[in-house]
Amino acid sequence: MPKMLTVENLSISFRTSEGVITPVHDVTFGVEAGRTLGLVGESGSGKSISTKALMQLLPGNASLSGETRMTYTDKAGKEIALGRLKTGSKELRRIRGGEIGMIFQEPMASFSPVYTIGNQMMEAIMLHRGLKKRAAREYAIEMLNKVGISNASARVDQYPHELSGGMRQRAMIALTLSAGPALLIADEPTTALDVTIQAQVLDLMRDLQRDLGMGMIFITHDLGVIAQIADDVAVMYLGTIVERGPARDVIRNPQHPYTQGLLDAIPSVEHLHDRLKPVPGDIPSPTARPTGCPFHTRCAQAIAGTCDVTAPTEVSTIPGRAVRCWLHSDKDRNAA
Amino acid sequence: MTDATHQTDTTAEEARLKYYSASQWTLIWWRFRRHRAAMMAASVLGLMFLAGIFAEFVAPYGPVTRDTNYIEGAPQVPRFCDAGGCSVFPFVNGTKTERDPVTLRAISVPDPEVRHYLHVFVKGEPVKLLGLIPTDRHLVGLNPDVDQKIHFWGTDDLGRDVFSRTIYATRTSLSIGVIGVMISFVLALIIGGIAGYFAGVIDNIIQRVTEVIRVVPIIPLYMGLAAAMPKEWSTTQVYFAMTLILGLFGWPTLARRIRSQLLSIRNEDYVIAARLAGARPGRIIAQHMLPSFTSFIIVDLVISFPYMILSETALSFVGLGLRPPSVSWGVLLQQAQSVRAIEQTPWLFIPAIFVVVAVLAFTVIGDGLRDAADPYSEAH
Amino acid sequence: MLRFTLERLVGMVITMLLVSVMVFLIMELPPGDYADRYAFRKYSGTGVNVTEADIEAIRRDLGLDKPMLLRYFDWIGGIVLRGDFGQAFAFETSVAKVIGDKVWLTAGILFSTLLLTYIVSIPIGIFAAVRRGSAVDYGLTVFSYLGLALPNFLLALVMLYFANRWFGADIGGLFSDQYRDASWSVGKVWDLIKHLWLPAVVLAWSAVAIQIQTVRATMSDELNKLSVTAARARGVPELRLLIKYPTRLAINPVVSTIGFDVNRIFSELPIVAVVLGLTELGELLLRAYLDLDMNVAGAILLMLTFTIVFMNFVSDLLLAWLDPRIKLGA
Amino acid sequence: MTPKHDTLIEVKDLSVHFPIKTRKLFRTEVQMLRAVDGVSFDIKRGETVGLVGESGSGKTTVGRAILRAIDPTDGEVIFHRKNKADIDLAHASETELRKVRSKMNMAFREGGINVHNLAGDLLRAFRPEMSLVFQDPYSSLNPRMTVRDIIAEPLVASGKFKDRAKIDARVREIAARCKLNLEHLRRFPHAFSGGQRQRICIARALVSKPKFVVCDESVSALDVSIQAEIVNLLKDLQDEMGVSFLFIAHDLSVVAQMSHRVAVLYVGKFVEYAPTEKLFFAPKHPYTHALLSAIPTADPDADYDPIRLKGEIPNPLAAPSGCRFHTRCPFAKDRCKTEVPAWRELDTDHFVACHFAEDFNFERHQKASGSGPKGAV
Repeated sequence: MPKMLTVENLSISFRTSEGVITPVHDVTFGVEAGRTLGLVGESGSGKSISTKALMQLLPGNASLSGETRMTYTDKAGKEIALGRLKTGSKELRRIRGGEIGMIFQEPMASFSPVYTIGNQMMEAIMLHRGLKKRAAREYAIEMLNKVGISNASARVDQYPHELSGGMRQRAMIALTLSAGPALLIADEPTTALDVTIQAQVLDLMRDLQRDLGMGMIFITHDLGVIAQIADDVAVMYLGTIVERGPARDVIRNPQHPYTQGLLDAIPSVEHLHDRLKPVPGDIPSPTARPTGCPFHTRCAQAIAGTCDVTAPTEVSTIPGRAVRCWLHSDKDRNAA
Repeated sequence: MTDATHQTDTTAEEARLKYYSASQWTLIWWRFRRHRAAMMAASVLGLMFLAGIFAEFVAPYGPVTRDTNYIEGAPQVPRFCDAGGCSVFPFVNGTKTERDPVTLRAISVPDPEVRHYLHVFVKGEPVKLLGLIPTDRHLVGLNPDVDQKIHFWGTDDLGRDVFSRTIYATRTSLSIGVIGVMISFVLALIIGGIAGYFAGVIDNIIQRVTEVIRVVPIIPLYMGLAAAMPKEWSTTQVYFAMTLILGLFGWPTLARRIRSQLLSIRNEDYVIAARLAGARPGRIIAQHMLPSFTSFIIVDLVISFPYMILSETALSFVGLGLRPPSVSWGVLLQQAQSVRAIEQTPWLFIPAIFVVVAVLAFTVIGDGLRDAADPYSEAH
Repeated sequence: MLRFTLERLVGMVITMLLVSVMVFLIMELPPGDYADRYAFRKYSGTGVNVTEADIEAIRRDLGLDKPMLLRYFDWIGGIVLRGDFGQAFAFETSVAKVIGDKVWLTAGILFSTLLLTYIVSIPIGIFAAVRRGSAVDYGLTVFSYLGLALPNFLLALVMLYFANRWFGADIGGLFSDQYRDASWSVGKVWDLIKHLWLPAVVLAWSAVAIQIQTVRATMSDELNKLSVTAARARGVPELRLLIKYPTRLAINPVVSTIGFDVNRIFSELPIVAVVLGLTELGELLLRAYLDLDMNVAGAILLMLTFTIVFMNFVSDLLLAWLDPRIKLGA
Repeated sequence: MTPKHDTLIEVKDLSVHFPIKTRKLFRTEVQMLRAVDGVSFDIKRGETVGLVGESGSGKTTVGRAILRAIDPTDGEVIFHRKNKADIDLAHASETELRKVRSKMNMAFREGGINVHNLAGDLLRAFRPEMSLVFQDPYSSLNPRMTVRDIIAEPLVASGKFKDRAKIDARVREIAARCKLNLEHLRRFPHAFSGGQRQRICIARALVSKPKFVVCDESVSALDVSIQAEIVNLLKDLQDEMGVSFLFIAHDLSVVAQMSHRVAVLYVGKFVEYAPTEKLFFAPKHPYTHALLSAIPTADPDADYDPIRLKGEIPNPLAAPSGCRFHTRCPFAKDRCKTEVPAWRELDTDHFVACHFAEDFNFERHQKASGSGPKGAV
């Protein structure tokens, strides 16, 4: 499968009053057309920031490192260097929404409260599909129908606060997809929803992705959701991808101690009465990023003198998989 | 990791430990300290208050002492050099009276022949420091043997020293601000506290009343009350009446803030936790609610000062506030109401600089405090 | 919307009622009563010896011997039913005559000030928020401080001084000499407009300073909202995005404080009027206070306050129209 | 599995209604929001009862009503005291509670832990016996107090401990159990991360050796790796101190780990209440079944085939007639629309509110327990 998006060596720094912090560190991943990449990590792991960088949505005090390469192949097959697009350029506006769509965690907050759902949808449709007002409205209603919103022709004139949480997220999906993106970035789209509603929305997203043949980046902290929706997975810890590969393989056979720990810590309804196995220690604050491997402060298998000194590089032990851990790269360690 | 970072490790660790066990006020102070403009404003204001408190000592002359030899005289700037050479100590030239060749009015002109050196802690008019301690020493002045007075900022049409008058006015204006703010604070605390604590019907009624007072334009309201002061009242009575007027109607904004703070803090998780821990209402208020909002209330108090000061100045300026012979910034500025005054005796505007600087200082400090008042806003 | 409007309307009437009570109390505040002052004013210096009985007669004539509550109802009844504000003793005529067309002049000053305030402060506040932390933003902050700190009467004096230097002496007041006592004509209106800018600038000064900061603060908040990021992620062009999403919400606090702005303007009016020699209600109010002509003062205070209450009502309606969430939450 | 306990708390027909005022022109219309509508269950000594439900189901309200942080509209909350008259917390007046209080003080002084009884009401006397662990460890700690003072608050506030040394000893003891050291006690909350803060909250909740603690979504805001640690800590503390928990969460898998019995709440009413294993592996209510099927498991080979429920959770202000679940239930019949299903004991300890509970067989396969690490699937 051709990669529609490749991100290489992405590092993001923020200038703050307490100095420069680097919440994303040398991140590399790719998305294949028609497949879903799950980006999983706990709060503060930098998963959300990484995807915002793709569309130049970071605040003004953020900067990308010089080695960062982000290449996107658009619907026409043209390769575009995402980091190089000029702010305010037509090309960037076409990419935003028209090529890459984004859904956020809070469906209420991602709508403007003072315009109707229809108004905001029609804006996107007119921008990206070049339709006139009347046609755009028809299309908006069609999209609302498609995401399972009943009585769409009435809903289109409602304000976001008049819909329930689940409906709002459906409407957000309809809004994002109505611009016709080839790649969808979904940033914790189901976290704020109840389980039964989450099931509906996951269902919907999986179906739409398959029907439209979109590529998708699905950000979540829930490995359960990843297992159900992602084809590939990248596990992030403190701004670094520690392990990536096909979702099934990574979950079945995790190689990085953090991935193992994360999987072990998940409570399960299938196994009662087992004692849970937490990952020891606390997540370090982003301002006090540990030296060497970021996980060494909590890793039971950390090698003193190595893991706490030098950061491991990414190695591929099994074809199609990559892991960033000294336990899997003896040669490198000796060389270092 | 570089060597430099290794070296700073221990100090960074110490700093972190210090930060961990820093209380609210320490954190606020640390953050306020970083606000350079506010720190500067605080020192300026500190000086003003000191000058006001020790007005008798700082001012070379009394507020109504006249210098008939120097009427509407220009400011005398102490200098180190004149035609006759330079000196280590500052001095002013003497003055002599001449006739204006055009208008034939008697005017004072500098006499470069005479030098009067400045002295500190000079003997002068006997005064009572803080109204209690009798002394005849003043901060600066000319040798009492010299038959001339020094007027740093000139004199007015009666020959009264503008510098001295401004210092005394500073005391009056700032004290009206302080007392006015205190009165409205106490009222606001009681009224806002009742509204926020009892909520419901009482709250509704109080809200209505507050609303009514808030819609009346404040200066015309003050004017109405000030106009009602009997003409025969003494300056002291007028002074207290003024503070009372400013205080009695200054509370609505503060009361609203206190009420909304109370209402929002009342529903904070940690206050519910205290209630569930079995704390009595008194303890909840004293231990949990008050410490959480005192810093915000202090900010509100600081930023309500300028309104008091400006109101007093405005009222006195149009003749409805303090009346001569009292001196306040507004009273002093009454003499500078016309374009003519700006052209002929611009130094009469010096009190205006005090008004502007004081209001500016309070506002800047208020801003600095506001930024510092919630040291936990960045925490998560 | 109708329900909302009616509700606010009822609220407005109640507030006005309470305000009128308060104004009446202020009118009653000065020592002695109207009869005393009337007699003193009318006969002082005339050599006529006024006795207690004379004053008592005046008191009866004017109905001042009635209890306070009744007098309040007489007063407010006269205003509401007949537009009669009572007698202005200082001028030997009715209050309505004294006030006359000053109401319209005041309205002119008020609206030109409001217009100026919003035209200046909204765009600048938005600009400052977008360019947060820039030199321009910093400069505006300093300006805002000055706006708060420089009392309007001082500003008026300074402006008057410079205006005198640059435009000649004919700048204070509301009319040039040739129109002052002329009847209304196109020329007179134009003359008025030429004179209005100075008081408008002086009165708008502090309101602009405050509103810039308000707009800047809310705009900064709005710019960080997820809905703006989401719209940006949909490829909405930046300028359009700015106007459609954050700005629409950032002007809400401005709209909601229209009443306060009017309040501030009326508060400053009497003092600015003294300096600039404006002949409108503020100046009349001050003169009435100094003369203790409480009927005139009360009438003006009532008018000013009612205007503020009414503007609050207007701002409520505007806000409800701007923000669809408000109607539901009412 | 559930050991023989005697009952600590009995909740009978508990209802909490909130008046929702909508202002109409010239009048105020009051609608009753039936947040909790006739809920009955009991909690035994040393037992954890899990309470699950989606947003708007009223689970937080149940917890707070038992603690009398909210006053119940109707029903009884009985705190069983060994050897003493039971107290109905839902109805106890201030004076009644005060009467018991003096006796309680004595009992407390004599043996402390052995005072079985009493519970959360506004009355301070009962506070030490019950407590609450909040969801958000940031907002539930007063940022202006040191950790020592925060943990000591229940002891100090109740007025039973006057001796600072004794308070300190007790605070240190519970802090140590919650893995906080002496240095931590001197700090202010801003020095701590989410997981550490939650340990402080737990220490505060347990410092007075309560018999009953409500954990209201106490681990929901935490990251998975930290969440497991807190769950383990709570279990250990239960074993050591014999405290009973009401564990409220929307995450069923955490509830499954924590609880001996689990109750499922839907729009203010219980639909099912059963021992954990029965509830998770042989649920009898279609809603429970749907909820369970909707949990995505971290097993890529498990068939994830959630029951597709129609529509959205109803607004409690306009709760459906009859069985409240009928609008979304795949098995709903006409009877469900009109007739409120009875709350009945289908099987020992297995309660359900469904007309057709007997007809359903939702059995799920339970994976072998205790054998091998379950994480390495």
